[in-house]
Amino acid sequence: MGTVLKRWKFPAIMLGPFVILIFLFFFLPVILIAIIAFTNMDSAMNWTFNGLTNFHKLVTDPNIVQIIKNTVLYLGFTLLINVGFGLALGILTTYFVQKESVGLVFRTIWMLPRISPPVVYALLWLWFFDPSAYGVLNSLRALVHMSPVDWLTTHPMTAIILANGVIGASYGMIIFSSAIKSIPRDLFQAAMVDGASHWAIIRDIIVPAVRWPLMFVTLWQFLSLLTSYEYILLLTKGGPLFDSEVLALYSFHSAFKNFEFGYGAAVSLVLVIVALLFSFVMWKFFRMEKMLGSSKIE
Amino acid sequence: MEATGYQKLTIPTIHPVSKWKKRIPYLVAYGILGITTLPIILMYVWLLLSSFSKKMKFGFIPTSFTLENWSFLWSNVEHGGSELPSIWTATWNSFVFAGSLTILEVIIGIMAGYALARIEFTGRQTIMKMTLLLHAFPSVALLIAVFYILNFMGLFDSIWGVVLVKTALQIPMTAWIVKGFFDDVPWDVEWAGMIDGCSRFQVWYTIVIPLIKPGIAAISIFSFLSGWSEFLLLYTFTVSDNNVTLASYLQKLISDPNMINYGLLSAVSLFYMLPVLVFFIFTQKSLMQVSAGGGKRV
Amino acid sequence: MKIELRNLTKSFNNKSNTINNLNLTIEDGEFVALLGPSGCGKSTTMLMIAGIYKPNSGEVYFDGQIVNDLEPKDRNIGMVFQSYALYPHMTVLDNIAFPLKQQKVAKEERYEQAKQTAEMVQLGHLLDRKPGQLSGGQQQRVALARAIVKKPKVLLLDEPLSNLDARLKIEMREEISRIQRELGITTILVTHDQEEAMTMAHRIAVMKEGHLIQYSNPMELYNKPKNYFVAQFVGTPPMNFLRGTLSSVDKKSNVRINELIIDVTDTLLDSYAGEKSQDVNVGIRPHDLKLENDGDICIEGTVSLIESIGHSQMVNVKVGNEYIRCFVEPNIKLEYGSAIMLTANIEAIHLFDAATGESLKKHNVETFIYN
Amino acid sequence: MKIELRNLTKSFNNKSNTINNLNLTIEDGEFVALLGPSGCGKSTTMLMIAGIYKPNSGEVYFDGQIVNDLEPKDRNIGMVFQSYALYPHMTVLDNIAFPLKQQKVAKEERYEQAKQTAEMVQLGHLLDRKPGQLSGGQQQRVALARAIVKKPKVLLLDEPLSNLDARLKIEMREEISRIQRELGITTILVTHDQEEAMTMAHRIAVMKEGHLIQYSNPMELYNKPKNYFVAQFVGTPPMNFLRGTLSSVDKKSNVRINELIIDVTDTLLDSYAGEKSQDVNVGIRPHDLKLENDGDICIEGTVSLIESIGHSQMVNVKVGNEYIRCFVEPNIKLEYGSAIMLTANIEAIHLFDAATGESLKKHNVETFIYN
Amino acid sequence: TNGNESAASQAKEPEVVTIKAQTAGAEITRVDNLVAASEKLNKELQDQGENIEVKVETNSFSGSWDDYAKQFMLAFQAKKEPDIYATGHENIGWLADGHYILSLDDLKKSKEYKDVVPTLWKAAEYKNHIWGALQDTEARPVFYNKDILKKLGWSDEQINSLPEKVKQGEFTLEDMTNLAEEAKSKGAAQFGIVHRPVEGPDFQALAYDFGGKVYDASANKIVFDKKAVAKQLNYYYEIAQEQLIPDNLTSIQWDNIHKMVVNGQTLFYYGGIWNVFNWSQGNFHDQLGKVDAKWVNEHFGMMLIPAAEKGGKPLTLSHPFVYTVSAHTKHPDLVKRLLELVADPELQADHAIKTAHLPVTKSGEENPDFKADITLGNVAYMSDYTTFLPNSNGFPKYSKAVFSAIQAVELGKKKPEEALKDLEVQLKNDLGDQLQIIE
Ligand SMILES: Nc1ncnc2c1ncn2[C@@H]1O[C@H](COP(=O)(O)OP(=O)(O)OP(=O)(O)O)[C@@H](O)[C@H]1O
Ligand SMILES: Nc1ncnc2c1ncn2[C@@H]1O[C@H](COP(=O)(O)OP(=O)(O)OP(=O)(O)O)[C@@H](O)[C@H]1O
Ligand SMILES: [Mg+2]
Ligand SMILES: [Mg+2]
Repeated sequence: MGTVLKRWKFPAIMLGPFVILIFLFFFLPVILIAIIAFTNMDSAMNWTFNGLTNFHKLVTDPNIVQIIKNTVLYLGFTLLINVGFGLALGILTTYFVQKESVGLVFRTIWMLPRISPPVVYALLWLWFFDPSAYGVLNSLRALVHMSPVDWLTTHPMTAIILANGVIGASYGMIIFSSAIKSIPRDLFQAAMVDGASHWAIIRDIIVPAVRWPLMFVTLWQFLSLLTSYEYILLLTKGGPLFDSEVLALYSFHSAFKNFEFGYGAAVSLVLVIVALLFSFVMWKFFRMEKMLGSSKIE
Repeated sequence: MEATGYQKLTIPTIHPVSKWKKRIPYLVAYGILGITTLPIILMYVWLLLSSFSKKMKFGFIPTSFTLENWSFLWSNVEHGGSELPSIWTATWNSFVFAGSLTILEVIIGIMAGYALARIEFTGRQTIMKMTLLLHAFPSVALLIAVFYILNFMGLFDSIWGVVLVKTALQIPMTAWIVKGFFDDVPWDVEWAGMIDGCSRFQVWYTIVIPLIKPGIAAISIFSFLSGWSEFLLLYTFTVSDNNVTLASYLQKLISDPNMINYGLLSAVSLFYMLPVLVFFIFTQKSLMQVSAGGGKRV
Repeated sequence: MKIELRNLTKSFNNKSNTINNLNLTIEDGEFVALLGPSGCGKSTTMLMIAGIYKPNSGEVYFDGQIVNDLEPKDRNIGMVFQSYALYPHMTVLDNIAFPLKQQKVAKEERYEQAKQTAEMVQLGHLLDRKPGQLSGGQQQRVALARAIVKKPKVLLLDEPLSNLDARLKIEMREEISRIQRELGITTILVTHDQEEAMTMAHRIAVMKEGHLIQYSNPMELYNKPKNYFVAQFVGTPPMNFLRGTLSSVDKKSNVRINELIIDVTDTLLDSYAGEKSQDVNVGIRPHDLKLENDGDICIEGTVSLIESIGHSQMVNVKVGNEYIRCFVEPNIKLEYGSAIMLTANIEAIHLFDAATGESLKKHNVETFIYN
Repeated sequence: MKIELRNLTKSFNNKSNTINNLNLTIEDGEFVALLGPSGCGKSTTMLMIAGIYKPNSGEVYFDGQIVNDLEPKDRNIGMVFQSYALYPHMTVLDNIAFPLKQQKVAKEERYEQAKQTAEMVQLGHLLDRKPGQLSGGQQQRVALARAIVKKPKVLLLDEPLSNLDARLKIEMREEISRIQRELGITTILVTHDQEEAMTMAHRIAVMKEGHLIQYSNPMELYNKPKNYFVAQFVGTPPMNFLRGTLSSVDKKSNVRINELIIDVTDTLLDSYAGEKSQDVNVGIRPHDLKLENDGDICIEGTVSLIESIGHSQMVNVKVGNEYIRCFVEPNIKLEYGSAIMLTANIEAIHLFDAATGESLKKHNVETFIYN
Repeated sequence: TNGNESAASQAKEPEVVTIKAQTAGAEITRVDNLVAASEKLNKELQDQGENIEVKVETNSFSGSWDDYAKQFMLAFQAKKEPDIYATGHENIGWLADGHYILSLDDLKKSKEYKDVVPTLWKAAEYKNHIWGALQDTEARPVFYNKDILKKLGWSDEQINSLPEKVKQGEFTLEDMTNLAEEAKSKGAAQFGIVHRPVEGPDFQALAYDFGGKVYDASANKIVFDKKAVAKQLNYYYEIAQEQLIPDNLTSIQWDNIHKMVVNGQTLFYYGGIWNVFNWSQGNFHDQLGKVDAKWVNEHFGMMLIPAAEKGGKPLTLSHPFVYTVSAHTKHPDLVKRLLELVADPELQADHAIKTAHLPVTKSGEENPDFKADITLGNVAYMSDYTTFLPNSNGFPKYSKAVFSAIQAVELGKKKPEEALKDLEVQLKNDLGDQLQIIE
């Protein structure tokens, strides 16, 4: 008994607050949502169970195909920018830019989008894509005598992916650059002596050393993107029509525009199932359990 | 020379390299950074200019300088027919919220991250998987459910309730990131600490934590940022009007789409960004100086 | 503090045991050296004594008390890690003062003592540096200072001097010995420098693949190795071996090495009851070989390699198809390929069963009494 | 590859130079050992040759070409870092194969060679481990294997064997020497084991506080130390010193140590033009002292400490108020406090100016020709 | 003696009853008027000898209407909701269905609400009960640009009589379209017509104009009147095809809409009278920046939405604001009295003038200050031509779906027929048995 208590005391203290918080404000709500998905809760906030009606409604929704297509596009490309470019930024600003202060300047600039209030950030992009000849992109076109284009209507997904990508890239950048900073210097030195080119150092020293954050950011950003809609809402509101509506935004629209909490919960539940599948695949793909090494203090 | 097992050497010739050739990778790196960073710089320069000018020619070139948009700093400006609250109250409230969130999140996060990285106990993997999967739930979808929990606990309309909820929503991320950093701390210093008279807990905070400063820099900037810009939760879970934060101040500026004053909005946004910028640079400067190195790692 | 290890077993995976049923007793105030090939489990044993690793089975006793479940911090141990394990974020001074801080020694006093210890390891001028700014040897000395500063009851030194130059090493050795003696600290030293082990330790434990092979005082270890492994492991340069056959004729035993026949009864063997002849390894230490031809045993060979090491020459001599090493005065001129005659005293010969490796030599039953 | 360092200076802060105007030439295929006290700048020098640190001033030449701006990866160097610097996320095999991978050696071939090299350092059975699961000595051997696997033109070894046991160390030494010789690799070795330096290196460079003090072949270094620093630094155990006065009477010079007067003209000094008497340090290596009383010089003293190191006894003798060390056969029984008479050949005596430290002894002008 | 003492202390310090009132947006007179009313109430209470003092705590929510609704839902569950919740009348449906609010049938009979513009009560009625105290209403006129008409050669007289012609049904929707086309083709204006870029009530006005029905109050069902909706879609399709409206109108920012209108780039603008207020607050005019009501009146006229057919009835749509009373309130009687007092004509007029809205009672409209207001005085008559949105909780979904269809036809992504078909599917899906389809 005593030893059991002793063994569990430390992890219990360290994990206690974490587990309690998560249980109360994350785990329980998730259970509640799963229940709500089977009700027709609406603005009156009554829990009336209606079986699978919500799910039936979802599959017969005329726009669902378009929404799913958008979701896949959005996810794939934004994730690519977030992780790929984020890593590139992290490496560029910590490995190539050797002067710490210069690296910091670049990192700071890339942080700007993230620390801007989303409305303002969206505003900046709206200006960038402005349909008039004064928009940044259009004024570039004007230089070569091309007529202005209404980017947000003609290419809503591209705009959304770019805007989200830039924000997401800064997330990756911060985490990766911190991780790269933690690599002992003598490893770089050894690699240089071993004849490693810059590319080889990146591939064989930096990437393996940041593999945990890399994997984490990929997985986390994947899930975040799957469930995020804020910038879409601000840039295109899912429009024109359903041209840039994604599942998460749809869930939001159902729950908080139409006050169909039940239906909204059902949409999220579908999202979660998709997320579950993908995370499972990635968990295996990244061989995550291997990264939970055993303790060397016994 | 031709003896046992060793194949004949190709003798490499050393070319007197110009300094330029060596610098090519760096030049390319700077080039990529510069080109990709330029649009962002432009966007924010525009934001800055528009906060200081009455009007923008072509929406881009400032025509007349004015400080009018910044007058919210020394007086309570009027917007849309009603007086806005003092910016300083809002700043203070935001600061309290973001500060307490950061402290709570960093503390709980590094506790949990350490446990997940370094302590062996059954259920470690399960916890990691669970926290990840919870993230698959769109947090908006959870609002209703979280409301029920908060209401049950009597924490509805309390800023501390929101701090707890926000912490819970973010803590998995923090713990995950931090775990990666703990993984890279050599075991031997931890051993040394224990032998030098520390308990496991003391080792954790006197020795291990200073070694993951870059990781702490990363998570604290993210939690501060998210607290600073938190809007939805505060907006949803508090009703009293005495908790105006910068985010809700900003909301007042944009809530009526008919009455957006873009000059004022730019100025307020810049003001809004400033503290995070300062916090970012401060954490980067103080925490990114890594003290790794020395000794052989185990 | 008296330390006892009883039936200690430790394995890192389920396949094999890194430490295998280890029994070792270290008396209070004793200085013991651990010797053994790389990877034999010396560091692991130390870490178990320190309480970092928990044995899979077996017990560790401190002064007769079982301490398996005692936390490292409560064991009052000082340790130099093979990897130094300095705290990278602390200055040299803070590193050294750290154990005192944990003992809640007042700040001033703590830094005072840390400074003194730093002076002792000749680091007084580097107190403000971080470990990353030190040379290898300087780092190692910080580790040493940190281990001794709190005057622990038990001192575990895992190669504490490996990166120091010869002079400094001798000085540090003397410091360690002095502190150990003055404070009566029970000390365990892992070292690969046999001279270090010999001169510093009261007893030496020789390990191999997680087993304890021999545990005795330095001279006994040197002169009376228990088996072939110890004989070939202890002593630099290592003992020379020649293969031979032991057989008994008319109650008189002899060893035959090529043409050489050495009479061994009485002098070397208690009695040899073997009927059949038996393969043996005959060992002679290089220092026991003289370049004369008037000893008990004469060995003929040809010079195959001469290396000068300052105060003498190390010569490789080909005997039959085997090589043996010996030392020759630096002023004697030898030529490659020339014939050479080496002699040795019969007492200097060691005999080991070629199959089991056990020593066959008669040893007076002496028990080492530590005082 | 011939390596030249010209006027090399390096400092880590603006206060003092870690390396100070260093000039050193290493011929193609030569094996040079760097010797010097802890923190004198050996590792820093190595890292500058490797191209990791850039000198503040001065140049590094490879085969006559200035390479200051050549990237480390283009220098074709193999290096064992004092800290090993193993790649923690790669297995032993991958660590060793890494340099080959950079040379774009095909995968199969690469692993084949890495395995062979691993066998050579006796790690064949640990290929799948990560560095964190190895013992200290095993890690060091991985570092060694990684340095030699690509058969570089230049091999930089920063204490490559410090954590290996005596036997393994000898084996590894032989491997390194063999590869070095076979492939003609220009090699620089930092070691604190003087025997290692003596037996392995063609030339030894002795450094002190970032300066090169003496650079010559091992025997010359041993026998003809240029100054007091080298004399006391080289040789284990270190040379004994007694303080004396050198003076000249009737064109005949002599050294007076306490009551002992040693006649030194002709035999030791070219000529001593000094009018006034001068303080000198008189050095005699412990191995040059014999327990007889028929040598050129007789020194009387009392036994103050006896240490057994197996093949002989190390005895501290008190002479006047100073101590000297000597070796005595193990079978001679000495008693503490008893008087003892030591003798030495006059040739074995070294004389150093007490003020400048410069050697006063006459040295035949011999130039070392490396072959 | 004890009783006396306590009575005495009570006399000194009256019992304070706090009533919380909430509104959203910048028009804080909606709650400030309640404070003013509470002063009157306190006087009345004092006169009646009741030892109660009513204190009104006010709060103005900033954010979207959806969020405003959401907050009330949650606050109500937590019993932290305001006693008086001011909101758009269309919310009455869900508020009543969810038992959030009290029915206020008595109010209709009170003297303060006697002279309410009769049609307006419809807006506060749901399931045969009155659920809200009417607070204000507004007009959503069509603005026309006088300068452009002048360029087309219209005389001042013609220009100023246009609203009257519309009122009489002489100037139809088609005429309006043609006029817009003329202005555009002659280069007098860049665009003919501009409407709001985002979803909103205005679009339903067109359905009503085409004779459509959106809601069946007796069955409490949303009506999908296919014929009318087809016409509605067709209308938007045509004005888009003929390029009378800017390209991608539905993706233009509000401030640009204002700029277009104020700078005279468009002849017609489906707006709201509060826009006059907006234009006085923001720098929309290229040269002048902010423009006041007088300027607006000189350059713009306001008219009803013309009838679809000659002689038909023109209309407008309004969106009355109501005070609703939380079902949890502890002082229903006091709250009701407060709501009666807040209908005071002066308070109404004050609010109307400050925020460019219309009062709900005749006496309010008669208020001299109100009458004197150049903009409001001109449009007060519109209350008689007004229509409302249904009070059903299914309506937001309907509105959103119709807006999407309009967007689709305007962008030319769908023909009106296609859009209609898709709309039907969508509505069936969204509304289920809440929907009633009229072929
Ligand atoms: N990064 C650094 N910053 C400041 N000083 C340094 C740094 N690295 C080394 N030094 C100092 O430079 C001197 C030379 O260091 P170096 O590592 O070359 O010594 P070394 O000869 O290799 O010693 P050792 O035998 O102990 O390894 C030392 O005094 C050391 O403290
Ligand atoms: N964490 C680990 N996981 C698996 N095997 C390990 C681990 N640590 C050590 N070992 C193995 O256990 C054996 C004993 O290691 P230990 O470090 O005790 O050796 P050692 O005697 O100190 O050797 P050295 O003289 O080289 O330092 C080695 O073979 C090593 O490879
Ligand atoms: Mg070890
Ligand atoms: Mg070094």
